[in-house]
Amino acid sequence: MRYIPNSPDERAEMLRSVGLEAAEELFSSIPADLRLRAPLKLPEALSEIELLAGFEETAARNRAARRPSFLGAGAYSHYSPSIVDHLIQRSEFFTAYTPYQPEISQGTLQAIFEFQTLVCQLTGMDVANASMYDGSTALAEAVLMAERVTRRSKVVISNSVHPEYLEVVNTYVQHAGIELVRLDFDQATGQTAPDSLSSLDDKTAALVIQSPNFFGSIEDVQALAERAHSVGALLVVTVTEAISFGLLRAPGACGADIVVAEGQSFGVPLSFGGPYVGLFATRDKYARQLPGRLVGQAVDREGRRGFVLTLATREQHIRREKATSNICTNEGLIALAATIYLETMGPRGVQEVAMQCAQKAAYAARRIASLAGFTLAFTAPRFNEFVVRAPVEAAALLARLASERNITGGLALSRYYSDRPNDFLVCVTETNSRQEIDALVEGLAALATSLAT
Amino acid sequence: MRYIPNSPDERAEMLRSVGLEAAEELFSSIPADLRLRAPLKLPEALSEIELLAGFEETAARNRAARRPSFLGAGAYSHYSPSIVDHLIQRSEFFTAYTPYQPEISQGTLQAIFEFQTLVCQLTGMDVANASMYDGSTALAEAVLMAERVTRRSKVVISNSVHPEYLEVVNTYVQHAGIELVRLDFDQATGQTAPDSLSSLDDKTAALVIQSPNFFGSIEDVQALAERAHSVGALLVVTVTEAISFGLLRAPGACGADIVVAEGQSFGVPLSFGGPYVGLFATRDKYARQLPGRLVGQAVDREGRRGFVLTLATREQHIRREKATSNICTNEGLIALAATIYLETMGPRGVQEVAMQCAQKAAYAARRIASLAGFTLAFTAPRFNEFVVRAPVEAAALLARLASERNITGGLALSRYYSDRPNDFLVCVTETNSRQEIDALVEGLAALATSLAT
Amino acid sequence: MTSTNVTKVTTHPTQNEALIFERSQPGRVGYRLPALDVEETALDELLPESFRRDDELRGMPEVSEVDVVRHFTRISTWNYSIDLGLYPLGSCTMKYNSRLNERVARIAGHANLHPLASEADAQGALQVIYELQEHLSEITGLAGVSLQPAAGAHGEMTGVMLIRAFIDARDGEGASARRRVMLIPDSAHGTNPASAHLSGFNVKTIRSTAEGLTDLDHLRELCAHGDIAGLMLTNPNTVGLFERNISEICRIVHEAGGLVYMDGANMNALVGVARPGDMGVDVIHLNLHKTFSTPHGGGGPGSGPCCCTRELEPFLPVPRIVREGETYKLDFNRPQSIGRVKAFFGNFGMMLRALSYIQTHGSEGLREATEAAVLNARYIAHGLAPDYDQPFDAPPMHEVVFTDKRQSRKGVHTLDIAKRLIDYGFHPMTIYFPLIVQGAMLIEPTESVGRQELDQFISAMRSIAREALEQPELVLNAPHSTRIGRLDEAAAARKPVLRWKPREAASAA
Amino acid sequence: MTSTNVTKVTTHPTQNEALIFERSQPGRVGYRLPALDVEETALDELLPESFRRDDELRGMPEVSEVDVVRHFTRISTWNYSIDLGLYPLGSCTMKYNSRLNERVARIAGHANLHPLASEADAQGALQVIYELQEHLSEITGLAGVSLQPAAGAHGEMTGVMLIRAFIDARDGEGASARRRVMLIPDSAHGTNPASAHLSGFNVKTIRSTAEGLTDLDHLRELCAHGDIAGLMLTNPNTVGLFERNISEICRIVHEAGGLVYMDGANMNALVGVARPGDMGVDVIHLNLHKTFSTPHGGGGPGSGPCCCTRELEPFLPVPRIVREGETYKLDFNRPQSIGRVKAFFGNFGMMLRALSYIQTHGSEGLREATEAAVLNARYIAHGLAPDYDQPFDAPPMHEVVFTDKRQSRKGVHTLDIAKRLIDYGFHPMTIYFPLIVQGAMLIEPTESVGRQELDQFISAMRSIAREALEQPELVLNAPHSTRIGRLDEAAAARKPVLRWKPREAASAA
Ligand SMILES: Cc1ncc(COP(=O)(O)O)c(C=O)c1O
Ligand SMILES: Cc1ncc(COP(=O)(O)O)c(C=O)c1O
Repeated sequence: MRYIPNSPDERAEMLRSVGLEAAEELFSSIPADLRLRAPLKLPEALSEIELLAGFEETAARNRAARRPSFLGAGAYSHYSPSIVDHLIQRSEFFTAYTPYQPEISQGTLQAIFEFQTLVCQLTGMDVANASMYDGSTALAEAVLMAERVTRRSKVVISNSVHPEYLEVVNTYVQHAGIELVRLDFDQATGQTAPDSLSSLDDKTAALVIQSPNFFGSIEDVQALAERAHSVGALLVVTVTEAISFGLLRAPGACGADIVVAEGQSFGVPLSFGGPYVGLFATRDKYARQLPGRLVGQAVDREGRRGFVLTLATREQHIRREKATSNICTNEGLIALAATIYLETMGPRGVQEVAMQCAQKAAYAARRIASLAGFTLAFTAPRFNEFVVRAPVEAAALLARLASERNITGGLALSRYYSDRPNDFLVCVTETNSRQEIDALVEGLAALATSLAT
Repeated sequence: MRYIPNSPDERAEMLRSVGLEAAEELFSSIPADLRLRAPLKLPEALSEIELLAGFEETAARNRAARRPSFLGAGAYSHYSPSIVDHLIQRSEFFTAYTPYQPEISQGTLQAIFEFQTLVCQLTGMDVANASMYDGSTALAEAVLMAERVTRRSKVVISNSVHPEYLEVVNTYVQHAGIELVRLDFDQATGQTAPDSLSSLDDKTAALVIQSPNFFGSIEDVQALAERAHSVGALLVVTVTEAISFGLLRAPGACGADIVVAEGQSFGVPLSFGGPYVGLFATRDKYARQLPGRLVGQAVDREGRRGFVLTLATREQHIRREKATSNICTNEGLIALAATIYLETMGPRGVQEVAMQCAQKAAYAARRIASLAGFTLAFTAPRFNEFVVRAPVEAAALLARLASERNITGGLALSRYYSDRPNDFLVCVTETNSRQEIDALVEGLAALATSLAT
Repeated sequence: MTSTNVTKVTTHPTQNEALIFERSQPGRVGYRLPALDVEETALDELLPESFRRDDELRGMPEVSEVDVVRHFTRISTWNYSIDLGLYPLGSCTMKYNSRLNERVARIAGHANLHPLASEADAQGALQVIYELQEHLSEITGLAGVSLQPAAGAHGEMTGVMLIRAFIDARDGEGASARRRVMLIPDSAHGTNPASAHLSGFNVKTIRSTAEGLTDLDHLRELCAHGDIAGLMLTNPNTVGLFERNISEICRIVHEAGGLVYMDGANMNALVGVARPGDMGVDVIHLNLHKTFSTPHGGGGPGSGPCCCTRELEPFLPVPRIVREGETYKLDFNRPQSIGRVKAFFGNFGMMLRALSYIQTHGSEGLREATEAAVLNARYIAHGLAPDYDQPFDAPPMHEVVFTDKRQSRKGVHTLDIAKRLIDYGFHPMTIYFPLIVQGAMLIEPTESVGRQELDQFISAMRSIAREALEQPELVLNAPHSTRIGRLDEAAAARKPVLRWKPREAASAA
Repeated sequence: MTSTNVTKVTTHPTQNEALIFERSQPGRVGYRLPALDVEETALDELLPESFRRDDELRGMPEVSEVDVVRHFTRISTWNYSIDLGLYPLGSCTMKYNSRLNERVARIAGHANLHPLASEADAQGALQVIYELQEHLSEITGLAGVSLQPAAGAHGEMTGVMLIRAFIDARDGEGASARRRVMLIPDSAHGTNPASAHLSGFNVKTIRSTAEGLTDLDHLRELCAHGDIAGLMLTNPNTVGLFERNISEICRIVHEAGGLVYMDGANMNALVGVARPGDMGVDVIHLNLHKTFSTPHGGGGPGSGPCCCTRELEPFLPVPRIVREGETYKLDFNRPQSIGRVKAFFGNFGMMLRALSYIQTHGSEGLREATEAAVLNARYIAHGLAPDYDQPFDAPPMHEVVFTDKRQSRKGVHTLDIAKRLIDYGFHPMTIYFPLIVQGAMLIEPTESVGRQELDQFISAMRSIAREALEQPELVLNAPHSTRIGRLDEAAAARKPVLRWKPREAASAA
């Protein structure tokens, strides 16, 4: 086996040197009846040539990967500068582990410290951690943290949050003695319905919203923050399209107390849903309630600056069941990719990408809305996603668009909302050329009529 | 411009600090009338997105790159383990230059020392240099070296050497006062014709052959060496398919005095003909006549082993017009790739690849020879290439094979030999699956008949 | 000499690369985008001003592409990594991360696939997930597999929730409310109790015996109260020993109405040799980033598949990836499921790598790797025995633990030995874990290291043992060969500085 | 401390990685191939024994994939590289090698294309070559371009052969036999005379003036004999000065019946600012691996395009890549061509990168890069003036040369300064070239470095100047911060060891 340095002969000699004859004896502490008698029923070893051919073959059957696409809804296709993937492939980064030994892990530690700083700058918060698994688990941890901070057990969450995020929050809190109250969204604007906020009360730990929300509508974060604070609850804001930080007012500047986000937009490949990276930021005063790892600045005896893992007493390996979270391995390498992306793009690049997304989305929305029978489902301001109401069933329309026009036109909301058969969510980014948008518009027009008749 | 660190403002400040106002003044030593008045007529700068789309588009029009192929003739498609390309992309290797400063270039120097050793082991010679541009220029330099070593000016070269190599040798020697005498090859065996050797005499500096030769026929190197030595001439052997070293007797073991080879077979991409790497090896006694760079072992004051560029007095930067060659930059990174390939494959791997090439070629030759109207043009033992004589015009046959069966069936010899309209050269390597070979055979049979009728 | 060192350390660019924010220069750019190709919408029409950002992301670094490349290339050289040599972090299985796997994960058809693509358009990816599920099921001997969890701890949470859901379904919410105790050995990894807590269990600790194994009597005693939901056991356990009474343990817990969770972090000792499912284990998590070689990436991403018995399968997270004839489907219709633990399908990129690892080894290769891993650990145990005390005198599996008992008499502790090891060119072992061993040094070489290097490691450790006796100062002040020395972690935690701030701001704060 | 250093240096695996041959262990494997899928032919039938190898490649290393990865990762850390910082090798233009270019060169449709594919099947590659030819023609102001030469020296040989062929055609072989003198300045790079010699010319050396420019009087004198074939001039020349009399120089040579060859190694000072073609130059070579950023790769591969006037075009190597309407063709029908200088079409992989570089910069960006490169050199010249002597007091273009005059009074020479610079974290400049400057230090920063780093470099050089006065020993024994110290090159050349040999063999030898 080419990944195992020692040859069979070397291993035989080593066995002898530790006083054994056969490899089987290495496992003598395992009761004989528990040891496998037959080899595992797995395929034979493959050469690189055969293996790559196999994965190329499966890849070829992922047809969506080769099409112009307007899918968003929590995973976004943005351009990633070539240096990002090249630099994360430096084996000093990708074959290292959690920086437990700071003297020989300063590369990773300094990069995480830069990551934490960038997350603070983007979200407008004071402190951020070294990453969570993804946006959805980050949101669930935010809910748990709100409960720890406020010692209140009711959490009010908007139905305009990504449905899969809602499911994950449900799973996480089901045994934590937290009562989840769902808020309706306004059918006209697509924003969290102001009147539904009446369910906020002095037992409420947090109001949880997403902005831009799942329907692409931007919430009035400032107003919602005031409502939450008025009852002593925290405002938790989640963001799935992190590029929006380049254009939208930072949640921190709107009064958010905890901000979580999916960082995939920062140069991370779609990769069928993962690995992505969860961003988690809050106010200084809550720093010691943060889940996950934190890197802090330190000095050595000669006063040289370095970085270390810090505030570890929050964590499971010390606090065990009383830890702020069970998370251990996080998304280090993806956080590094996001860091390299953000530093390469810089403030101007992030703003320009955000602006192009918004501009192209506005163009697409305008053109689609002008089609006979098509309307935009919601009126609130949007960033780069919006819901289209088609004159026909959306799922069928999109299927035809894919097969006949080779365009993935968006996400049929029926996947999550049985009561919205004709609605679909369209996402436009800087990677969608005008030709692609025009082809989408044209395809929708043509196929809608053919489907209607 | 994102590759230029200093911002326009920084550059303006720097200009002032050196006492200038405008960038234009940097060029005041260039007479005004020689300075461009208008900008260069070149396209505007492209973003990565646009640029990659453009190169993907040109790549798509290289149809041959996506087809099963039986092209060889000096460039071979062999499998390269994934670690080869990953390791040469370590920027410590690919963004360094010639190791002029040994203290901070030991990585490159040690790798070259290993490369020189491997070349000696493969060729069976005593000493090898740090690389030449490619096989063809290495051969030309070998001819010039033979003249230096023997102080004789006539060089006898076989017509079974790769035609493009012959052309390059011609170009190199045309002003060196060397008389090139061409040897015929035997029409039956495809080997250098024994009787033609009569042109060897005591004015002959070298007999130059290729084995396996251009037609895939293996030369009787031992016999040719004896003939050459019998008149005091050197035997220069060139090899275009370096994988053959894994199966064929080493030229060194057959009496060769200079061995040159194209190293592309060692894990280097086809890349439309370059960059490749020339291997150059000879006997100890001729070491000081070698062209190009040499790395040697050395020690520092504490007796620690290190490596340095050595015997530099042969080279142009010291000897100027009396140098053994004008070469300066060679093919360092490609030599590194070949080194990594050879060390990964090891003696067993190189032998197994060679054996698979020979076996698959034998299978293909046998099957094609069995087709009605098809014969093998030559009878000599072969490695992985052979000439097929078709019942119809080869160029037309191969064109149809490509368009109708999507197979590149080989090289029509008419490209180089107008008198061989029906012959084509077929090459088979470990990357050609049995299905591909069978498809080739089947395609030849079918199309030949359809072309004949 | 000193002056050299001084110049070296104080101005050497590679050794002193600053934070990118300190490198930033107004006006530098590192990117270029294509020009906007649609009619522009007026800004206010696009978005009301009150919704727009007005700080222009001030503070974010302005640098060129070259600055970024040099920045990360330089700081990367301050890291130790598997590719540089032995990285014997116990419990972390720092094995070779193959380049082939990286290449596989970057094949465009997989890397560019959107998670919400229709089933029909994502058959290749679904097949990859399905095949990996099947392979892991065969390897663990457990029928149900979910690849949704993003890391080991996430897999633990998922697995423990399965137990909870199963018991609630079996006993009925009310009745099962009495079963809220999760038994966890004192040697367990911190994530175990933390995960149990997340799932609403009360943790009770089981003692280990002097042999380093689970104390059966204590287990029986704890199981007597009828409130046992289950047991979380690591096997081989965290001191590198196989729980040879595992069958008995499972029997006891099962008879007490509980289920057995096995932490599979140490599966590198068992793959191809023994299967948790055959031992009576009900549920387990694997760490693809350990046993199955997906890169640790400086702390993730990971992947922590959860494997369980057929009885527990109905409770696994949705969606399940299933096969119907030749097509692969997402099955959302699992009424008893604990629900989603993550958006989408888990860390697919890691699944590609793990499947590639399994295909590269094949059945035989996997067992060969296990044998080589255990043999390497045994070889180290044997080599260090003369100089270091082993808390338990049983032959270790894939990792071996030592204590600093002998060295600490001279005032040299585990931390010092670890730091000194750095000067010898090795990454230290895991230290002070498990907690039940005084000054624990947990050493896991994995199969990815050859004998020469094992011998170098052994002689380094032995020479440190000598130094501890003859020149303890040398060890106490180690490392001596790194850019920076030991950092004052206490001070760092007392007044945490967790982000860079512009000078003014910083001083203001 | 010492003992630390000792342990560090004597056993640290990364610092002491042996030759792969010394790591080899019988039976280790690093590869796997698919099983042979055709009927086997008996060995003797396949090949007579006398033709077969019988040594089984003994001596080649047997190692695992992991061994190879660690081997090259470790030794790579012993290199300095552009990505680590300023690499101011004069005349080598060590600029940033973009990752985008590397990506472009690896696009499958280009990387997997066989050079003998039919024209119809290789249109994309032929277009790439054609477009690059067109761009280089615009940049140099010369009509004919061949991308066949593999490096600068190869381009020189090609260019000089063009001159030879042109003269032979113009004057007739016999007559032109008198024209065999190639004039080359004493400051020229060694490849110039070597290339001229290869083409059968006799080299005569032209003096440089005290100003560092070509001596016009000497040129006129040498041109008086009627035997001049041409002049090979580097411009800006190798001391970094623009030959401001270039027009006059060309006139003189032309009137004497010769042609002017310009060595384009220093084009990074001219791109977008001035064009050799406009100066009267007849032929030039470019170094794509310098001016156009293709990686130096530890010493190649390079690419040395040859550009010439319309008069010389018929003599360029075959095949030419030409365009006919929308299709690209190989033109072999050039009866006057000097012939091929290389198999196939040159280093295509480098052409892809160079084209990518040009497209990324665009017309404006190319000029911007030239300005930045010249400005950086000027900035260094200015910063070092107080401490180092400049042989010529003219403002430099893209590179600047200093002498060690002042320092050598204290016995500190250029070599020592260069070695000491290593301790400060920089790669040394080019030293002892050009030969006409005593203890030359030729510094070329390129555009790829920012001001902070230039300032660091300047202060490093200035502090070395101080050290040379105050503690010369420190400089004379430098470097102090590297794995190994200065190596005994004289001894290495006296008894050269050019390859590894197995111990027996070695001692036997
Ligand atoms: C024994 C054990 N269990 C669980 C874990 C947690 O795994 P992860 O870090 O992937 O969450 C680890 C890894 O640190 C471990 O060593
Ligand atoms: C002035 C000059 N001319 C010619 C050359 C030769 O170029 P190459 O090394 O690409 O053959 C060089 C490069 O070293 C050079 O500096």
